[in-house]
Amino acid sequence: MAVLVGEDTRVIVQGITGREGSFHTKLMLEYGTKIVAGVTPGKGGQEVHGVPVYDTMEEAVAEHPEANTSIIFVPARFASDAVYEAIDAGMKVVVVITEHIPVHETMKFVNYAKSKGTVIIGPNCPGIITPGAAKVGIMPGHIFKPGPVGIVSRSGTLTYEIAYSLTRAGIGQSTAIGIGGDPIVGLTFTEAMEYFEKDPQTKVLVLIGEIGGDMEERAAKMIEEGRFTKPVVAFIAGRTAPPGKRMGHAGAIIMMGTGSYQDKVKALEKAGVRVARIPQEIPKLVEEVL
Amino acid sequence: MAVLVGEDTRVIVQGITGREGSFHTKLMLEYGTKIVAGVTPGKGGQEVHGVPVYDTMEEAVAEHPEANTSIIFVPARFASDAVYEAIDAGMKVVVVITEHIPVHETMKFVNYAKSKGTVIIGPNCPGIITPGAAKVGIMPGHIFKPGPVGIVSRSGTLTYEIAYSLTRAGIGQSTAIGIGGDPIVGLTFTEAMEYFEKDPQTKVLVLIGEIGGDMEERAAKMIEEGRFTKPVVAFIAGRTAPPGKRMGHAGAIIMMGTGSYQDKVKALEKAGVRVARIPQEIPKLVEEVL
Amino acid sequence: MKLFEFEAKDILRKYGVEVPPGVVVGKTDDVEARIKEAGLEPPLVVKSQVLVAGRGKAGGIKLVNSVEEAVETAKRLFETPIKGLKPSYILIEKAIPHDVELYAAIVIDRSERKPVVLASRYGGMDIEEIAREKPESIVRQYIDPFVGLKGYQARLIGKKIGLTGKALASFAMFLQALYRAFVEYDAELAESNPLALVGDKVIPLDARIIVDDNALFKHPELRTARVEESGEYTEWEVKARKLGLAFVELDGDIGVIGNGAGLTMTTMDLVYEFGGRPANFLDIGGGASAELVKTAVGFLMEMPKVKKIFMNIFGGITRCDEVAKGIVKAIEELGGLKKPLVVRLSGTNEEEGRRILREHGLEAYTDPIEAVKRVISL
Amino acid sequence: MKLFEFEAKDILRKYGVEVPPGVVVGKTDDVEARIKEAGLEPPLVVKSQVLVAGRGKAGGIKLVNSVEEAVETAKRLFETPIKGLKPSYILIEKAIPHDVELYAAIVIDRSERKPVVLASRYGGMDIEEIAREKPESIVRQYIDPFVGLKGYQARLIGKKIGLTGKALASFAMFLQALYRAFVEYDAELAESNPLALVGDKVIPLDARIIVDDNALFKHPELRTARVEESGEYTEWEVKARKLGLAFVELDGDIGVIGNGAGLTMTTMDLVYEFGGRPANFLDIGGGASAELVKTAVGFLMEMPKVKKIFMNIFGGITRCDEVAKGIVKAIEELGGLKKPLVVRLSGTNEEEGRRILREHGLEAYTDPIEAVKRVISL
Repeated sequence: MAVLVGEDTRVIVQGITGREGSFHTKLMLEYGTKIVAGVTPGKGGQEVHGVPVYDTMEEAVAEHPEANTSIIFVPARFASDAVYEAIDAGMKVVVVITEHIPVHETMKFVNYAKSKGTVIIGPNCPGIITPGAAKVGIMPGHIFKPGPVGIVSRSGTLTYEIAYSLTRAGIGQSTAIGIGGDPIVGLTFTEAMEYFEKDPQTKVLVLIGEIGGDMEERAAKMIEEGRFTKPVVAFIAGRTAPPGKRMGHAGAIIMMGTGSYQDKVKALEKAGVRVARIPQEIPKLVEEVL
Repeated sequence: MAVLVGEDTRVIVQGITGREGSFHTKLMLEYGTKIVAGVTPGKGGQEVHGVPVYDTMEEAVAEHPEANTSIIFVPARFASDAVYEAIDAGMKVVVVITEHIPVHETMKFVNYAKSKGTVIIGPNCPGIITPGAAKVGIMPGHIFKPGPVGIVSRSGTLTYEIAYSLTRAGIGQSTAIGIGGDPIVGLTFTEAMEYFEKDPQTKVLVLIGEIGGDMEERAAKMIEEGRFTKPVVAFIAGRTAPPGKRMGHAGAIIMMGTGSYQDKVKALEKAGVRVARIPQEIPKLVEEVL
Repeated sequence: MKLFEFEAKDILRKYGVEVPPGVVVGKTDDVEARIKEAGLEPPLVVKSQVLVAGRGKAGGIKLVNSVEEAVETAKRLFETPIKGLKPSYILIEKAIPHDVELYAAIVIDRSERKPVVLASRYGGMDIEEIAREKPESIVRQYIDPFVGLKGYQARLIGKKIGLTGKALASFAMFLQALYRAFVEYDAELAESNPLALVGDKVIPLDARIIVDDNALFKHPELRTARVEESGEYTEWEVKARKLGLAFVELDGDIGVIGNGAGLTMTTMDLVYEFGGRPANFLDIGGGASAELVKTAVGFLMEMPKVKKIFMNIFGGITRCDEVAKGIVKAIEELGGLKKPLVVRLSGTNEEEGRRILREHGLEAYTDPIEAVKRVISL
Repeated sequence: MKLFEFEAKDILRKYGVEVPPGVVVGKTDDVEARIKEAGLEPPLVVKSQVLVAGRGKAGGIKLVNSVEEAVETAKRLFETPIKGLKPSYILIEKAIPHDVELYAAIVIDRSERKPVVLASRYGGMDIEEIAREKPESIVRQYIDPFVGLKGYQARLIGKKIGLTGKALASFAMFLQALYRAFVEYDAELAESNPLALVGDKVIPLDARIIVDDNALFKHPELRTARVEESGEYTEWEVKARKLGLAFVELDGDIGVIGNGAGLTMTTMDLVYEFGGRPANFLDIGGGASAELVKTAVGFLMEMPKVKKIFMNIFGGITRCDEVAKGIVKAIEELGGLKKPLVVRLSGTNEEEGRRILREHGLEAYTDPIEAVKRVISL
């Protein structure tokens, strides 16, 4: 068992002929992910690492009706269009790697996806991995191993950092989801937590947050209200970031009086979550609750 | 029993303070329709024929939570806004009397209503009446009487003509719905027929069509496929109208090779429907199948 | 309201579509100077700007090989009526050599209640002909009106009509511009036929946009004297439109007035059924004022081909007393009944309406069959 | 990107909003002539055009009673730094007497993933203050992004903040214009505070629009030299933005480079945790090229306050070999390491990255804790 992707995942790579799309198709295949097709408009008929390429999702799905998941490496200006195409082609999970998508566009396709029952992961995210079963993303596969810890994270590289420290400590992961660093994302902490709550393999959840927004506070509320019942360990990036400054393209910014490090830690601790001061403390905290 | 409106109908009149809104509120009240509130922005606090007026639907519904139906007499430029307000306020049935609403606006609010589970009747329609129970429209009430005949019609005045001829022949009606004459309407023939199919009171359906569009052909198909099982009698207006000319504001026009009188009659007769040559033949045809 | 070809092309050009270089000339223009000003080199196409279908077959489009020939042809076309009326404008365009003629249109689908894109590899003929001769060639794509036409859908449509590579990209961009015109101009129809495939790109050789009359208030720039210029309406239809009447001229002699398109059409049907010939369709619509009724009655009284008038009213939102008042006003203004008038009144405020008419010596019928028989017998 | 007050007001004016009559002056303008040209009569408000919050309290807004006083005040404000930087523009507006100051804003709600309209009867203060002091006064209305802000919603919001009659209608129209600006300019925030109630109508005394940087390509007219003029960034932040670097200046001495905002912030946190002080935040983002890495390293090497550099990379879409190549390029271009550089490399193509660095005499760390301790000890 796992969350959202697993043994049954069959992937279409949108933007497969691009530099990143092609490179990560290779890495995903090496990891064992079942990629059934790729799509790049105008490049239909080619192959990329043995994966057949189609011009449109409609054609790809017609030839590979078992496809249920797509991953998008399309440049920002065309990425939203690719998301609608994936949703309309009936994908259940769409992972949007692309960064710099205008937030109004994301807001719209996320609402559209919800109305169609599609789960969007991202944009501007590393993707999702169920170690040993399927990697639908750009994370280095070798730093993960199967096990009982679910990870949900707003930060890509911090996910790697923490997953790697867990793996080195001998603690494996059920599924790790990088939800993306943009102001609007398709899958929020609390939505991801609903999946982890139901997953029997997941025994502990590691929540990796950042300053800005109120997703961590909402996660804390969910735990406090008993809607998430498994032990949670957290790390929040940005303890020393100055307020009012935008940290990075992604827009980690403390605005409108909410989203400070202190608020988030306070809310999480009140809900019984143990919050690590540095990422390297996570394995120890996880061991204590496993 | 009846279709869409009946004893349980509680009406809010949007645009109640206008000339038509106020006049027809009076006639609906006289008919016995239970009107619980009216809405006109900026006129909250007044009364119209004893009906309390509110500035917004939200306020009207807060004071009258039993309201489930609205009827709109708002001028064309503001009518779409009123429709969204009615849908968002949770109305189950919204009757749009207003004519001259731009068709792109209608197309959008009809799709929006569908996503929210609201039934729109109209626009540019006479409304709906369940004789003896509720009149939510502008039809003269005295020409109807309760009975076994359902009426669904694209034309307002033809509905009156035919209902009146039925009533004079001693044949009453279950519910009469004027679906409106615009190119896009909220409730189509086939959708209305689904309600009539389920209504035990309705024994026969009178279908009043017009040239243009393909709603009559779709109704014929529904009957032929056995999805509507009650006897149907029809009249189609425009037998002698020249093709390619737009007959009236509403746009009864034969376009794109579909929607001619002959096509419609042929499709209906093929499905076993008896088609009257003039409206005055309808009572006789109904008697034959009752 | 139908836009002229040149107006539709101007809109598409504004949205980034490459259209054939051309110039629009009026009757009094120096056509030669205008052609030279515009830098147009022969061969040229001279196109009568009328709003009726089948313009090409009726001789309204001519290919010419010199500027002089273009000038002559324009002069001739200005004097050539197409289905009854002469053009006010002529469009002279560079002829675009091409191999393939595509078809592309966006209309509102009444059943799905969504925009639908129609496209075919086989343009040049009208859509009915395509539908008849190559029904499998018509690609249909429904569009969510809130989401709009997505790029991927435009490409999918292009692919399905056999385009690839750059031609496909050009077609997809064209469709998106056409969709934009469809939305921003509240169009009932936005169409290009033929849409030429010229090497790697598509160029609309013709373009049609029909704007929803109910949305004209959003587009004040479109309110022109088009009604007279269009070639779409007869002289009396033009007059009626200026008076705000929903009027269609027919070839009989019995003037028909009804309220509601359905009832008015049925009134025509009844006239035919009992052996008469309607001179027109005139729908006073819902909730007509006495003023509008007066205008309608007065209009038919003045129209020479109308020998007698049949007015068939079933009141709903229309009130019979208002109708009666309008009839009385018309009679008073005209100084008496110029032509026989038979009125049928039923519905809202019927009694009051009858009373008003009776006071002025007119007896209204209740039964439309009796009324129609009466008018035919007159 | 934050727009200047006068730019935001220009947009609202374009959408039909009445804004106070005013004129924007630059440093070299003849202020008196410009005021007279614009026909502005005292009393006037002279407003420093900087993009930092709390401009009023910092002395950037002055009410004056004569044109001379306005000229003097403008001169003085051009020389008055607000939170560190002097304005490039000054807006001089007619003072608008008013009794009530409202608050209205549209932002994107991260949790609902929809636009939300915020409004309050108690404008003038910042939204945090309103939230603290009159939390019940803030009205929130979520908007379906496909449907947009409907007129009825705008009226409902106005009603809930206590408006009625014509004032309510004026407010509703203002909100719809603000929403249009929010959508058409891809705004993260569109706000007016205070929004004055003047008799029966609302007039925005201030206006703020923040455009999504990711959507700037849609608005080429907004690509100005704003970065330097804004007063929002330090000298080195301006330089960094021109180089395309996501950089924030801090007050320590250890240069920090990371990939991804989360890891880079965590790297800062680690530096603090082990007793150091970061000089900056510099995120090379995902999939950085060797060229970008070279630029980033070179940039910190040149920045005087940076005494040593800590680079913390965990490769994913970013490849360690590209990073290593970039570091090597920077060293080569600078003719050797000017400042101590500690590199931590993990993840995609880690071994290849290490090999490249080793060839150039640099040993990369695997453990970030060891690396941070090392850099602090240098």
